[in-house]
Amino acid sequence: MVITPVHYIIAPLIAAFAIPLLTKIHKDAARVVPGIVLFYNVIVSFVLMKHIREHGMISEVLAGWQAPWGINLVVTPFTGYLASMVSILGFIIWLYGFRFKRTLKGGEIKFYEILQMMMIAGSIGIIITGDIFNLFVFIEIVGISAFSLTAFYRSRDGAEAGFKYLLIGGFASAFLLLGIIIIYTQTGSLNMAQIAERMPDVPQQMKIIALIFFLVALGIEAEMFPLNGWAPDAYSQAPTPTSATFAAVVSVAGVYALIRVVYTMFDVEGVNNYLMIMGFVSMLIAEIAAISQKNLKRMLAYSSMGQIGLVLIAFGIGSKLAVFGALFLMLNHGVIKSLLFMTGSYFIYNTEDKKIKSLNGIYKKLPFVSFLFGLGALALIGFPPFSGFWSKFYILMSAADEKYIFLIIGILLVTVIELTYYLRVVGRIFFAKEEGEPASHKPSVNAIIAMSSLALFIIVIGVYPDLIMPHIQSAAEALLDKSNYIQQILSLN
Amino acid sequence: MEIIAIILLILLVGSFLTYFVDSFNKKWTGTTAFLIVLITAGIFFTKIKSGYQFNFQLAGLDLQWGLTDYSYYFVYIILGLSVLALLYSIKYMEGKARLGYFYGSFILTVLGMLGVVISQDFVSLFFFWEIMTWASFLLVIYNAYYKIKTKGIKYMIFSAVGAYAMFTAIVFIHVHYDTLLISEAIAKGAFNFEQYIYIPIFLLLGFGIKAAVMPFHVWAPPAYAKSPMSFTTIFSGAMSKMGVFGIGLVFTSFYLSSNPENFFWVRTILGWMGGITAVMGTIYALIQTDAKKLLAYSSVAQLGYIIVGLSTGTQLGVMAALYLAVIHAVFKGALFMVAGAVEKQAGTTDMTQISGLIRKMPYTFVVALVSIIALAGVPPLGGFVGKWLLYEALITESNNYILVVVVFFSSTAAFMYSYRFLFGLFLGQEEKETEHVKEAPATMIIPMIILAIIATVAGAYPGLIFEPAAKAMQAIGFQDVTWQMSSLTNVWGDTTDLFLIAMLIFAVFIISFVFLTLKGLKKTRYVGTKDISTSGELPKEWENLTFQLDFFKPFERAAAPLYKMDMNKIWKDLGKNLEAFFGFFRKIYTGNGQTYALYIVIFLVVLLLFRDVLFS
Amino acid sequence: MEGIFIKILGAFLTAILAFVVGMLYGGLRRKVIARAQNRVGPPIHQNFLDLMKLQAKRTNIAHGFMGHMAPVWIIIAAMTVLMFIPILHGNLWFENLTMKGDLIFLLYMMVFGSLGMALGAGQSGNPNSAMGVSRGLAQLVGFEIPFFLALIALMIQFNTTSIAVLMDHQEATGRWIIVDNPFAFIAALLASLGMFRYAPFDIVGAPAELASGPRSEFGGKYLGTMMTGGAVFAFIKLVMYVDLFLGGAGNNNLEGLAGTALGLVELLVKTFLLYMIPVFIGLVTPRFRTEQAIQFFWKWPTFFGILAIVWALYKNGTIG
Amino acid sequence: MTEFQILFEQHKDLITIAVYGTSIALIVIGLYAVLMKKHLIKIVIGLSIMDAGIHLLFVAIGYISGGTAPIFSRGNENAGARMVDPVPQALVLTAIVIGFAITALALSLIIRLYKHHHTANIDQLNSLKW
Repeated sequence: MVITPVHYIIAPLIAAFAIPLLTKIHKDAARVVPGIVLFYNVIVSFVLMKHIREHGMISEVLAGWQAPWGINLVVTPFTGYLASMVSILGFIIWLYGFRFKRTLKGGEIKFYEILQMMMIAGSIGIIITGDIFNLFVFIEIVGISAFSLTAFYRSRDGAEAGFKYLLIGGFASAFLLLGIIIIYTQTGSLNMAQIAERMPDVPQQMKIIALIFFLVALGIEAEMFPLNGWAPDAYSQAPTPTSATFAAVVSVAGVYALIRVVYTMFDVEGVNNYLMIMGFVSMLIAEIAAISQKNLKRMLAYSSMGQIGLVLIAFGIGSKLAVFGALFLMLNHGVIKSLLFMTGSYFIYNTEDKKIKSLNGIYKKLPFVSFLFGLGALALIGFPPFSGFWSKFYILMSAADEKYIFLIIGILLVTVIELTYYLRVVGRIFFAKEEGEPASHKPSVNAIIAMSSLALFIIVIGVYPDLIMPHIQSAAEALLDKSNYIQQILSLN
Repeated sequence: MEIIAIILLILLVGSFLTYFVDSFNKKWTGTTAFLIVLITAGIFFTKIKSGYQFNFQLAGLDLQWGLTDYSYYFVYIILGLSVLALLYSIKYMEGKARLGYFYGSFILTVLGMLGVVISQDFVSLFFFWEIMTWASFLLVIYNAYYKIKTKGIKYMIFSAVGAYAMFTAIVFIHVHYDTLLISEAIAKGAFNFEQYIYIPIFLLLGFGIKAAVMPFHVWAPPAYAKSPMSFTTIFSGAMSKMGVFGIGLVFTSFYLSSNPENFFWVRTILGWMGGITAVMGTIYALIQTDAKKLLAYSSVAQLGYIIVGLSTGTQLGVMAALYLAVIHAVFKGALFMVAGAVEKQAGTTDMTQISGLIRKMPYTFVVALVSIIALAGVPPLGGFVGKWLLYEALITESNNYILVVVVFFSSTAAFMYSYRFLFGLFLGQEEKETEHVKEAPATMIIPMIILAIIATVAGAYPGLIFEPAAKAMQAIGFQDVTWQMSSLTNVWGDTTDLFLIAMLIFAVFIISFVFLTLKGLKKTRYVGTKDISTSGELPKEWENLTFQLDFFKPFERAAAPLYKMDMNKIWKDLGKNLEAFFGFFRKIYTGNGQTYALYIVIFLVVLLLFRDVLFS
Repeated sequence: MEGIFIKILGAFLTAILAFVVGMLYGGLRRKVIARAQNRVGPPIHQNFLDLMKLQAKRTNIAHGFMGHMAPVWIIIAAMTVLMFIPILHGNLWFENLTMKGDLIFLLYMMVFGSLGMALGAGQSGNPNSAMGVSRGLAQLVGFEIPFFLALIALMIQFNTTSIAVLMDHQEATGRWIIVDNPFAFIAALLASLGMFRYAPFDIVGAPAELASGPRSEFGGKYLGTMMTGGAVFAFIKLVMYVDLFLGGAGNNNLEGLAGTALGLVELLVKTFLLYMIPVFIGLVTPRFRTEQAIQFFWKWPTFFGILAIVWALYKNGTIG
Repeated sequence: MTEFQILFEQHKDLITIAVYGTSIALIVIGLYAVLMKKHLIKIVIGLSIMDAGIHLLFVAIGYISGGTAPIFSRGNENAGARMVDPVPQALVLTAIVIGFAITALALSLIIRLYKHHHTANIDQLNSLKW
């Protein structure tokens, strides 16, 4: 069987429908099948990445219609890189959550697993689709799964967070649709490559208005200030693997969509500055809000928003080095923030409330988990020898190349804020006097494997970044080479 | 594999190894750490000679590691002191919790420091600098149970600001001079204040914060005092010297590559910052009641001298700074070990609670005495040499007459806290509370004694330190550095013959010791410290004979204006205000979904209204 | 060989001279004070008698090792400083090690003794001693500042840090430094008041208040040794001032013993006159509290010290 | 031509304006409801109205006056020129389905919220903030 990009989407869809049936056969099917599917996605990623390294990019056409008319899935080094990252992280998150809440009833766990899988599949769909309307559809798939998962726990304020998310998400879909309408009226196409090709002929005002709708709609997905009011609530109320997925998968897809639209479809001046400024503002506000959080997951959520802000800054700078740094940071942030959510989840699990102040001395109870959390915190701040260092390094380096001195100073000052609250938590975990009884919930084996593999990645890449850098490099090149993208898609097949 | 990479790998693996040894057997953790660093030091000093270089590529960057005489000079401090501190640490840390954590971070810190000095490109420098910073942060908060929020974090925030300032400078060196190699940057004049002035300023900020220079010194005293003493030995002795290392590099290259007369203000500002640091450190040291805090402030003051020395940019001044760097590491290392020994044996270093330990801890006292004499700069011990060089450099070469008085004031006032330290811990009334105190174990005494011996020998033969220091200076661009084995000469030709002085003092000491002390010792009997005369009246049982509180109150009163300017409070207020400000901004997230929706619409409208401004 | 012999003999001569003169000056001071207070007063050689009495006493109890060491530190400091101070200019017998150490060394060496004694005093556990030390150290910080300023003024005016070279200079020009830089002299003189610890700066050992301050717990031989040390130090300080500001002594053209004798007479006259200044000031002034003393030294003497530096720079041609 | 078509041809501009105006009015009404109404159900209704407006707009844009249904059939191969653009209709169908799903989800969340908080006023649902 030849593996093609559509397997990314077909496999989870089939599985999603099959799981309710399979649970009738064996009650653990709901847990295992998503794992198999996600692992299959990992395999797909590797095969496709190998293929595009050898033969160049893939553009798969669905239902036999040719590129501009039909729906197509595109795997360039750029989208391939992101899709691989998302599927690998998705698999690891599944592994972590494999024995997640064994106390849950079978029906609930079934929905959880299906929604989780659909969210990851939808994110991959966002990344690999070459069609702007399919982008919309996939965003909605991710959205609906995400809303439901946010409200997954009846006992928490999940419904409230879910409703807010849904409300904001509704705006996002409305504006996205408006943007699509405008683009469609002006270019008569929904294919991104063709839109990009025809974009120069579009009247300037129309172009800008369409762009603004896209920026707002996708900015919501990419957690850009001031459109990110939903994010802290959703992150903090969702089940932890879902929070990790939000950080590692959904936000990546959101940023991808924004960047794809801005970089490939439009050719408007000033949008880079917009990204840079809004990225910086997002980062600043998010970190400022994070510093006095009392709830661990909420703090991590704000931190995620801050990191996404940094990614947007880097995309705003727009040089090759900056894009490289941004892609590297997206990877790092996915990995590290997943690790932090995973470890943080065990803290929360053992403290009954999600408050930071009840983490005092939890090191005694959960030494390994605490160790990993500390490692993740240091890595996220950007300390060497962890992977986070390199991404921040390249982003700042690229900012320096463009001589944005105040931007650099600003980013670094914000990093100081970030460092303050992370290290306060680390200090609490390791050094404050412990309270309460010994741990009742030790991490399970699968969770340890998942977390350790992330930690290992952080250290190995931190010490020897060359392992991953060529891939990111080619991804960055692929993103920036717009004409090649257009030409390839329109001429392929 | 390159030998230097192997060394760093040994330390890295050793760090984890120690961590895991701890989970098997707590007794061996300290020994393992000690052996690892000892082996590293052994390999380093035998296999790597100055001039060694190793080029490689990582992450698309050309990196270079290597050793010049200058960096080798600092390696002596780092590895030498680390080995001694770890030997000391074995017993000092015995019985404490989280040993694996402690030693693991300790070795990582050593790795970081070693990395900093072997880095010959800025990326590695920053890389290791950060490792050093966070590893030491973990050690700083090791003891700070309830004060994490204020004490430990303060260190980290300052360090991070410093490191990031440095980083900013580095990226701009890359942009403006298209190089990441330190040597190339120097050759291209990157450290000059002429062209891109923010580069050297940011670099100096980064290094200066690590060296606890004036307005940024507030992190140092609590950090030094709160860390475990075996680590503070390294922290104050070696790690603060990393700042000196950097400032020396930046400054000398700046002075030597340009006409110093044009940059009078640069040297003046830096010199005065060092001078004020020295004064502030000293006057705050002498009002402390905790011996550790006293030493911590004293470290700040001593680093001020070093900065003053570097700021002169003259041969004698830089020599003074380099010499002081070593001798400060030696005597302050010993003193922190003394404080640690007292803490370990007596349970506290609060001088209002313990006193009169001299008869219980005689060896520790001797070490303390020798180190304090060296610290006070009284001949014939090593400290005097540093003071001499510094004054002579300021008077004869740098013509900075008021600054020299400031430095002198600081160093005279240092007599006060020197005495306070000895008196507070070892002299004075023998209280009941300290009756159980015993001498520290041998593995703690030995490293202290080694350091005390070095401090003593350096007094008579400072040439032993001058030799590598001179080489180091030549490595950073000074030409024909002259030095003598045991005498000091300034540019006016005035000499001080240290060997002669030491011999004279030694001879007089022997004679008077034999004829006075030995006799006295034989013929007298010891009576307790309660048996004293108070103007003819015998003190009553209940009478308080301990004088430890407000020891220098008269001086405090006299120097009251100096105590008014409290940097600590200024920074604290700044922090508080910032957090309040942040708290205000946080309110943007009102929690009401409708408000968020409103934000979106408003944002959309604003974008639509200003679309012509934003996009084109 | 002969050189070494002369050196050793010279060292002994110096020591004896310093001892005798210092003790006699101490006696003189007592006499002068007594006369001023309309008493007969002790004989001038009273200090020798006191010393003999003390040396004859047997010490029975001790307060620990540092107590035993205290006189040793004082002797070390006194002997060392003495060896590095030129007594008579250009005289082989009194040359000692004068070319081998400079002013900064002397400055630091001079506090060696007091610090050592302070340690001994500290171990006794007597709060009065500790209080005396605390005051003494604080006062030290006070008067060292103007003194150091004066020294710097001399150093930069004559481009040397060596006391011997300064003497050479005064002989060569025939002009005393008091003329060349009067402000330095004033600053140093005011500082010397604190250095001698006579009134108004005698709070360190304030007899009625602190017993005798740091010395409270010493007696017998040790106290005697300390007295000797104190006397020698008084002589040292006087000689140093004479060397620095008053042209030193022994700048005559006579050869051999006559020259030495004349030089010694000159030295005695100059030091005596100088010594009478703090003594007389002490006669007519009450006692400063420590902080008052410190503030005093940081005001006018420091002002004169700075003036001295400005003057030196002006004379030197660096400014003006 | 039917009577209706004739009528349509006569008032083409009017009808175009009416359609576009209706769609924009729907969007604005929806926005108003979402932003100003406090009741959760009303907000969801507003969201639906806004969606409906957008869908209407989309369909209206794709419409060619007097066009035929976008179906190729035998003997009518050249119909492409007079066809209504099929893409917006297809898209709107999808979007309606999605909107339906979202509305359903929203309503179920509202039920949950009401059970939990005993209120449907959005101002009182801010236990998660800052």
